[in-house]
Amino acid sequence: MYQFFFDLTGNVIISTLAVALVPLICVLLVTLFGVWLERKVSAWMQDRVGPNRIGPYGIFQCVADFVKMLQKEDAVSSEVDGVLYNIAPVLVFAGSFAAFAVIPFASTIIGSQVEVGLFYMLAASSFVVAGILMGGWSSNNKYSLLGSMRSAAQIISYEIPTALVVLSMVMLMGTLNLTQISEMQTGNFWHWNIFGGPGWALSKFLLIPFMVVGFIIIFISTLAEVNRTPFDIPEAESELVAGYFTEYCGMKYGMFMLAEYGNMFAVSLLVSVLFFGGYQSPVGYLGNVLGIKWLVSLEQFSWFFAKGWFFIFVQMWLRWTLPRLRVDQLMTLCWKYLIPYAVINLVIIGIISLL
Amino acid sequence: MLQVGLTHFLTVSAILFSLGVYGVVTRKNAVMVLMGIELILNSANINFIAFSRFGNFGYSGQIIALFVIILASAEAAIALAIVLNIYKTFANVNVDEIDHLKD
Amino acid sequence: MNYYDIMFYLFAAITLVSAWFVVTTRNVIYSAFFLLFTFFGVAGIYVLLAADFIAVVQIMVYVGGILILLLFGVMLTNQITNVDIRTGASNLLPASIATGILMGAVVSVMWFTDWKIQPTEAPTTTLKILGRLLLTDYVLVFELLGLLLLVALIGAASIARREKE
Amino acid sequence: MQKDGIEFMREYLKNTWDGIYTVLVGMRITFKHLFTPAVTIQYPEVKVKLPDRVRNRLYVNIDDCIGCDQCARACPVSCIEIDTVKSIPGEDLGITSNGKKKALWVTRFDIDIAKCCYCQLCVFPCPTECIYMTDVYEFSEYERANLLYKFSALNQDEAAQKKVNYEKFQAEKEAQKAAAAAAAAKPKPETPAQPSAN
Repeated sequence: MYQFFFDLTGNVIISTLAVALVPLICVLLVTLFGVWLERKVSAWMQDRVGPNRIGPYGIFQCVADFVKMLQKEDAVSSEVDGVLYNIAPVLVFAGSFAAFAVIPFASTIIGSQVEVGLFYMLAASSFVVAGILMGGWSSNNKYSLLGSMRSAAQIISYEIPTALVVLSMVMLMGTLNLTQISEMQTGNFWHWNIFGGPGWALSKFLLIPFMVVGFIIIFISTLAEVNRTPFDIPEAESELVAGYFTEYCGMKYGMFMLAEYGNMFAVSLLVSVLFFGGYQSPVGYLGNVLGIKWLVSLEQFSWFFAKGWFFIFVQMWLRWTLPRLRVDQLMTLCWKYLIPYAVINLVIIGIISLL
Repeated sequence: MLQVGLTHFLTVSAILFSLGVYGVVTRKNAVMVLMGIELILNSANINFIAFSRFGNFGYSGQIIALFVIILASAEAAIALAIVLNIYKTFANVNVDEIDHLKD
Repeated sequence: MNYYDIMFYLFAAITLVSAWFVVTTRNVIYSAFFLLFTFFGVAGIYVLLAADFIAVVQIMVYVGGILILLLFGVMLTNQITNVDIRTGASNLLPASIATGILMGAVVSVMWFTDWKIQPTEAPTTTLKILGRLLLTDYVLVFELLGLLLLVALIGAASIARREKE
Repeated sequence: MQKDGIEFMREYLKNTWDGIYTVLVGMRITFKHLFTPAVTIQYPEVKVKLPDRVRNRLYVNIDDCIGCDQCARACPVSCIEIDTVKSIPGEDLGITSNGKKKALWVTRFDIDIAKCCYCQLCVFPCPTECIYMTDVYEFSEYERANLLYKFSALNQDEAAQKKVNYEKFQAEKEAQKAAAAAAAAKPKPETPAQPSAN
């Protein structure tokens, strides 16, 4: 995509900015639509109607929310630590946005084709942790500080099962490049990794149960990494007001929201790249049949978005199904259940991939 | 001289090293001393990688840098555990006040 | 000056300025957060040295691990809620003279030595090369470091653990 | 008590299975509710039918009001204020719907509905049943002054006019009285003298 813009404009800076704009717009749209969907899904699951005032089905509620957030007064407590308080939301948003640089939205739409893509995505999330700690500490509010400490402890704990599952997938695929991982799962949906990957060898059928286990582990641990219910103790409303962003309002709060939904979308896309073929269509492309090249990219883009939205929907679905975990239950789940299963899964997948 | 070459990377590393030493020497708080040590380790890493890039030694420099990072993480974990223990015993972590071995 | 040089000066500036603040500000928390930018700048320098894997490891381990550990260390060893966490510095003048001399010596060595530069073609990725090296030439060190990490984990946990009443 | 390995493993696997299974059960239940129609009522469009005898906004049928002030006296929060002016004999104020003759001009009948506590105590003493509670419950306002309801049929000028009329009438009456008194007083000293004179 960079090459395309470079050919178009011939300027390094303009084409870099253009490439960076695509994920930025994606994150903004995802946040806008995600806030609306969150409210709608929660309403439907509680037999309510949800926002329905603005536009059909209240779809423009998100625009109204956004406008409201933009024009809100930026009330800052006099006791906050000025510099860090202002940097923190930017850092959190930058961390979640940086992950989008390597996500392939289609075979041609990708910010950067780095070879260490998968690893880079895990690394980018560490900026989020630092930003959360910064925001929690600089707010000078004990609820914020508690929330940020909980959040940091939770994120770095759950990074381990995530990394173990990613490791097992990398071992199987032999690459960290997200585009290559997606390309390997091309064809129909039984080539997806959750169904054992391409080919019809014996190992494909042996892999399926362990792939499912891996998928469940990574889904749970990424859910915890983005602080969603049932793992939302960092921002538990009933205990900590709003956790690390209690003291924030206006657009700074909006940055935290953007980062949260951006993270949700990023981990959904990560899961779909690893297990559900990334941007690959489950049935084949209309563009290939008709011989129109750009239609393939468009289809891939839509399939990828559909998969991402499906996982976001599952996250919301879980939110309204499960109550919040206690801190000890959270750590028990991570260290006593997910990590042992992930290690065993890693070993077994390693053995199978040797076959 | 503005064309970036090996010397520039080495200079950055040298300045970083000196800053790290300065931090280790002047700071009283044990955690701050640790931060100085991290700076020194980073500057060493820049050197390793710069030589591996500009010299013809293959990629051993990067491997050593990787090992240094691993060692740094182990060192940080142990050192912070010790600092925590010191804090429990002395109720402060100023390195110049913790100067007795017993009692 | 091409883009490579501009990026180098940018990252070098980020690294050195934030490192300067790390060692001079009196607030421990500020130091820790400036350390974040130092690590980020160093990672950028690694990228410019065509060490993509090391750069990502740098961010993952330093920012995601060590920095968070340091912050937890700061927050657990200071009563942050009611006492301001400033810290004293000692021997400022002798230290600055000594490190100034040290810096002058080291920088002049770096600057005036006639390095034998044989730049090779920068690879697109060092991933495969590093992986191969780790499991062939350096496999013993690799295994030992794994063991060392395990020992460090257990040791840190047992040192920091509260004694049973 | 130390559990042995097999038992521990069994419990561990059972916990795992329970965890996954119960989550799936919960997810099935919430998924069913995803398609359950909403039970909430869309308030501005659809309204719940109010029961009879609801107590909401007060209304005064000023045509029937005789200005007896009983409602104002019954009000526990003093939200009703009534001023009246007596009519002068020539004026016909009409009669109320239940046949009572009105004798007072009601120059002011203000209800501060912001103060009203909806107790309905003002309704019972009214002899003509002209004050009652309606079922209107949506009467929020942007200005607090708009919640002061003025029911008097007379505007300020008319009320002032009535007052002036009454005062004039009163003054006339006073004058008449004074004249009559004067007329009566004038012969008075003579009265005892008259018989004596006569």
